[in-house]
Amino acid sequence: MAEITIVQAVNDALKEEMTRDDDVVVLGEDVGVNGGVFRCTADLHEMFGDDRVIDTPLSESGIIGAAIGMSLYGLKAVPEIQFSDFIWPAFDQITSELAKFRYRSGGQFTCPVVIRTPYGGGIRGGHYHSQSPEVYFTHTSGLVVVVPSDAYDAKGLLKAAIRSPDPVLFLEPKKIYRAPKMEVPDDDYVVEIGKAAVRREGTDFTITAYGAMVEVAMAACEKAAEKGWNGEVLDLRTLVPLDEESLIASVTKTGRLVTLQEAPKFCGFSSELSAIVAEKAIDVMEAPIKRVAGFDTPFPYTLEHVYMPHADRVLNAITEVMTY
Amino acid sequence: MAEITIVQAVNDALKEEMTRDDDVVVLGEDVGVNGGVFRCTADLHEMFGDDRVIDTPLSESGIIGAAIGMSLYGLKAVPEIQFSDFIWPAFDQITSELAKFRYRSGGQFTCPVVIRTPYGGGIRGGHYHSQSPEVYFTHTSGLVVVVPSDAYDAKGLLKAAIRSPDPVLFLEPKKIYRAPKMEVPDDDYVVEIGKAAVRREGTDFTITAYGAMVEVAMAACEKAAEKGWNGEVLDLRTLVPLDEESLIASVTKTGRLVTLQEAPKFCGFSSELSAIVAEKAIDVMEAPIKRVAGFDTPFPYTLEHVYMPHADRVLNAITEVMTY
Amino acid sequence: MTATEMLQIIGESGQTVGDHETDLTPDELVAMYEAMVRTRGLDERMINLQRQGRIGFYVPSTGEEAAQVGSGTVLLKDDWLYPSYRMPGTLLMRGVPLRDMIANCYGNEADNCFGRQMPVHYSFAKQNIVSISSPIGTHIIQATGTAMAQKLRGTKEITAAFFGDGGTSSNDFHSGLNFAGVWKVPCLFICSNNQWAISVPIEKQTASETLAQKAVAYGMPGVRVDGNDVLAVYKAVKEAAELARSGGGPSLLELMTYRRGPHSSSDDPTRYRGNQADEWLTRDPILRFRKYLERQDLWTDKKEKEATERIKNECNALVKEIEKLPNPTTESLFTDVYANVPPHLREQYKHLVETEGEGHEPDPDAAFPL
Amino acid sequence: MTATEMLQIIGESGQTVGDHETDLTPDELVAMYEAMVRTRGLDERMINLQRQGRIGFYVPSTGEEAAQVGSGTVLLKDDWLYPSYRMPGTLLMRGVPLRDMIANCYGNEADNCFGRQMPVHYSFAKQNIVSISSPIGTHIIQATGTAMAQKLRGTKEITAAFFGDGGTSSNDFHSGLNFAGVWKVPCLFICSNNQWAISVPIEKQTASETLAQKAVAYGMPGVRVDGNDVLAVYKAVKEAAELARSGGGPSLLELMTYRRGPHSSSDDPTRYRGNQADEWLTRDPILRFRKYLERQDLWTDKKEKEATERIKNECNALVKEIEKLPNPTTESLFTDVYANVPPHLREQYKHLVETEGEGHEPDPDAAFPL
Ligand SMILES: Cc1ncc(C[n+]2csc(CCOP(=O)(O)OP(=O)(O)O)c2C)c(N)n1
Ligand SMILES: Cc1ncc(C[n+]2csc(CCOP(=O)(O)OP(=O)(O)O)c2C)c(N)n1
Ligand SMILES: [Mg+2]
Ligand SMILES: [Mg+2]
Repeated sequence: MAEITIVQAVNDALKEEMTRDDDVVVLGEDVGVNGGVFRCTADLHEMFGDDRVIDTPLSESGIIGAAIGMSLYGLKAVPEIQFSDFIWPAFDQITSELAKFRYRSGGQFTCPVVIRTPYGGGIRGGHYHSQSPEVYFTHTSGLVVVVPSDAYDAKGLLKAAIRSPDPVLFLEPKKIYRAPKMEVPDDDYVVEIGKAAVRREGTDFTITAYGAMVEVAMAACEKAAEKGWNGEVLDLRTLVPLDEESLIASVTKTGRLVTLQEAPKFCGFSSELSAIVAEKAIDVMEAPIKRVAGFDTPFPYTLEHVYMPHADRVLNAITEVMTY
Repeated sequence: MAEITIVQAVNDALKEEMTRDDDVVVLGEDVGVNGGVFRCTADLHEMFGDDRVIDTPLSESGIIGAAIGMSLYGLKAVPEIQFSDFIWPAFDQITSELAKFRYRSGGQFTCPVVIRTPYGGGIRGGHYHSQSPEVYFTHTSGLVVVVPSDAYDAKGLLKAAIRSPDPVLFLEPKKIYRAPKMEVPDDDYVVEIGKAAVRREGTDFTITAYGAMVEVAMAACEKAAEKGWNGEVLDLRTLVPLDEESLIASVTKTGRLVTLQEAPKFCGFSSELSAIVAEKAIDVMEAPIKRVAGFDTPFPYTLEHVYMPHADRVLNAITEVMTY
Repeated sequence: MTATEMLQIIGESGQTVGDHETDLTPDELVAMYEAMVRTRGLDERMINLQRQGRIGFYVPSTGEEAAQVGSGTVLLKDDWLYPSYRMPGTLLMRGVPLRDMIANCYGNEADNCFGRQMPVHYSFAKQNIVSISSPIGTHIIQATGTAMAQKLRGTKEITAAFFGDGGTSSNDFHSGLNFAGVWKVPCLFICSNNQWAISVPIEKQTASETLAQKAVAYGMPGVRVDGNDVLAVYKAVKEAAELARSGGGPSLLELMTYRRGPHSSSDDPTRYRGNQADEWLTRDPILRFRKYLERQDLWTDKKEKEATERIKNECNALVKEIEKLPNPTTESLFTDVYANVPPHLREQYKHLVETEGEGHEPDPDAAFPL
Repeated sequence: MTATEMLQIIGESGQTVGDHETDLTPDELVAMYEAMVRTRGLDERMINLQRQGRIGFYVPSTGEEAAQVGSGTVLLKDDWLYPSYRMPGTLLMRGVPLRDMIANCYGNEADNCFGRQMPVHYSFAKQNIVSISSPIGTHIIQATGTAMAQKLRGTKEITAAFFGDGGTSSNDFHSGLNFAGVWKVPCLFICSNNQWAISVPIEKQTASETLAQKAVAYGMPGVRVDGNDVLAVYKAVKEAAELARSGGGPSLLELMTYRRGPHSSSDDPTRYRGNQADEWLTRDPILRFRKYLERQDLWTDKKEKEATERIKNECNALVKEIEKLPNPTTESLFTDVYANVPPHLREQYKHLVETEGEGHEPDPDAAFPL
């Protein structure tokens, strides 16, 4: 067992999968000699050479398009988008092409590209280095969307993603890239895609979260516990396909739901959770479903700490559903 | 009063606004001499010339980027994206630029571009000429998103959009571009952005819809009436900013909600409606909130009629909420 | 050959221009001609079926047969192709069964893509013909990626991407050629400059004097060819393919031709172009090549008639057979979104079958406008 | 001047190369030099503040002062600029108050953008300096649009877009230059080829021999200039501006320079580049121009010292004043998303104030890595 960060977990997963499978190829801006601006691809260039760790021109559209072409041929391309805020030039490739190849070709052509990209706030990156774009992809049929919240999952889910026959968007919560460290087995392991994890068992209310918001949810539950409210934290881990069963099971037990996300609220991912519960389990609900989310504004720079959801804000929502 | 189609309404709105305001400029693929592949810009080239009705190279990114640059300078650019399925190359310009200029510049720079684009199924266009992309834009703070459902609104809302200080995505339901015709006043009028319309008053259940789905909702209500259920149809018309008040008022009255959209269900626009109701009016609900939507697959060609929501499918959902 | 001059081998009257000698045997020449006739025959039949409302949409390639056949002659079995929607001829030459192409246009049970895409959006994995999509240009960078994979694997294969003049304005023309130049991959970028992108003429598409010279921006050779001259196309593509195959990297080829028909079955070109077409009507690539063959006694009226009848009969027989097949199954709506059908799609399918059986009737009014 | 040769007027030792005579007066020359010194002075102060943790991020432009000042000298008051993030010098020359630039880097109450963007993402409408955004390349096509508007309105104004070598790979470099070529708009596309895009060297960015020759693909002139030679930059930009202003259309200029420092305050270039920087360290554009001026007795050590002190003092005074100002108001989070604050944002603001007052404390660990 080694104590590692999420950055290290991602790096280890890449190293292991590239060693295991010669077809795995990494490409992106600054992923080569530089090892990635967050160091997630450190050492890879030295270990696997120019052919398998490729610095690209500055074009996200090109990165994803080329990755698709490689994967159609049989390679396993794992492109990095430097910040998820810069993924939009590739959105056509992702939405029109990557997500639809298998379907439109009647299963003849598949391109199981794994797009890795850091997302989210908390690093004082302002407008264009802080956004949480998950919902733009979760609405796009054909994509798998994964968001780990700790080093163990980051490694196990990334390895699972690389072995998956489907295209995966792998969102890395950069706020917690380097902290806290976590014990991770030295042996090969994968974490199954499509399964949520109960991070804290509770009976009074449920909080859903993913990525960097999981620790915020945990902290909020600690505070709620002081008031005698025993919360359950559901870390979604995979957004598509969603582990609906675990969601319904948890709210059926608790009867109260607070959803938590960094992304703006309106039409955010959490809205889908509300909709599912309102469609399938409205009867068990003992209070309104409260959403804690980013404001419906662009992401600010100086006032990031006011913008981003934090434990006290979540506690307010918990209080609302508990005292309803 | 003239009897006109939605195509004609759009065309009239453009003619009138271009006549009223010399700064209004139309650009896009085939909008010039050809008058647009759906004829929405017919005659404009003849009336206003090469300078104000501009055929562009085949680049959506270029069309929207150029429109932004024109509008920053003070023109009022009204670009057309030939099919909304082809808007993705411009998604970076729309999401990173158009939506954020006012905010990021502290209000110094504004670019109130109005993007017109046909969307939706029902024309046997398959995969890439049928999609309903509204939710990719409704999650993007800074954009106004409008979807008319008839000729009167198409004209009045487009004129309002062109006069609006905010960037607007104007989604035209191409399934009903040419039918049915509708009487529209000859005088100048606008329809206020941000207000839903009750298309049918009812007391037993509410259906929300927009664009081409409004007539499907109406038809479903007719069928429901035969069973003695009196439905209310709320045509949202503007998705952002949403007329939440009308939504809450309607479900408060009826206690039952069926949402209707063509777009895939998962993380679709209707999920937000469920979430709002679950957050603000869960107590008034007497049944689960049912969503009728496209399946979570790409849009098919041959089986389009199976894919798209139709009145009987909506009636099934109505029956579910009414017999709950 | 250069980016601004135009390679021509056969003149308008079928005479050889300059001192070119072809490396093609008489049999090969005849086979190329027959492929051109087949291409037009298929097109004509499909246009006809579309007019009769028996298929929903079609894209004719009339006048662009030389570009298709000249390119198709060069590419080898293992090479990968990213075609445009306007090149049935090349697909036929690669051994795609005529039946499969017609079936695609019907989009019924016989379609290998389960009627998921519009007509002419073919996918033929067996022939390394990558699924065609509607968005213009996206495949160009994908071709670069595939060529990179071929290079990394150390094969002798090459990849070819085909697109139109309009396609050169797309984002992924830029990324595709730029990446290919840097990576020096075995990829041919073959542009059919038919001078129109729907109603937009080439002068409104780019101020570049030629499309071939855009290659300069990416550090690769650019070649301009008379795209109505099948032997010129053949020669240029062959040389570029040899360069690519031997590690010399990518090339951009501009095949000068003309879109004689409408953009598609939904388009009415009289709205936007006057008589320009007339001058080009006389420039028929098939006629030109026929004159060339006749000068060498390789072709006769009789053969022409036979070849024309043959493709017509083949098409008719296949149409008859395919037309009566049923639609794809409702289940096919939900498969292939992912490798395995995930729970939410299984639920949606189940609900559909339970509540609607095999589903709703088609809307008779639905018709594609473009 | 051509796309493959490189225009140079001042040699490395300050001597005049060739037979060039400048149209600049001695006063103008000195003003240009002072602007270069000011640029470096501001940069040095800001880098320093960033190292001390007093501002969160900075992008140095060390070594690229000639490109900034040479261009800045040409553009007129009414012209529109779409700058990159690496050109404070041009902004200062356009009359942007030093105070406003420093305030932006602090992102507090004094910032005209309410601290909404990271440092160096300036917006100065009064000076027609369009809001800088992080996504690379998006502004290039916007500049084309603005130039089109200028043309349609019949003004004599021009627009200039500035970007780096990496920016030439972006989608909107392609659309921007392509549209500009077709529309023949008065737009200058000025590329600072500093040979690096973070860690990616120019050879991995494009196989094009020069960046200037990419102009060929868009039917516009391309010019390559020694970007460390302020007079060469001035001359090339001036000629291109005159062409544009007189209806001759757009140009692409490649200014050859070098990114001497790190990409940004978050970057460590020792990770990816060896000694290549050393050779370029001797090629300082300020030193070169100073030698030129000294040869003509237009500059002295004393003046140098005064100019350096002056900018230092100005910066220090402003920093002192600005640093103690409070953050922007919480309300500023919600304004300017739309022209008017819509109901849902009003509700979110109200809820925030009611439940959290002025909000939460900042996270002391948050630090920008790039
Ligand atoms: C991204 C995108 N934008 C617009 C369209 C609509 N469209 C279909 S074909 C076409 C013109 C293509 O012209 P060109 O590339 O010259 O090919 P050609 O049809 O002439 O063979 C357009 C604009 C599209 N399919 N994709
Ligand atoms: C679309 C996009 N992708 C990636 C980035 C991250 N990034 C910021 S600057 C930069 C390199 C830019 O290089 P260049 O254009 O040469 O300008 P320079 O920094 O050298 O002045 C990159 C990759 C970005 N800002 N935008
Ligand atoms: Mg064309
Ligand atoms: Mg650079």
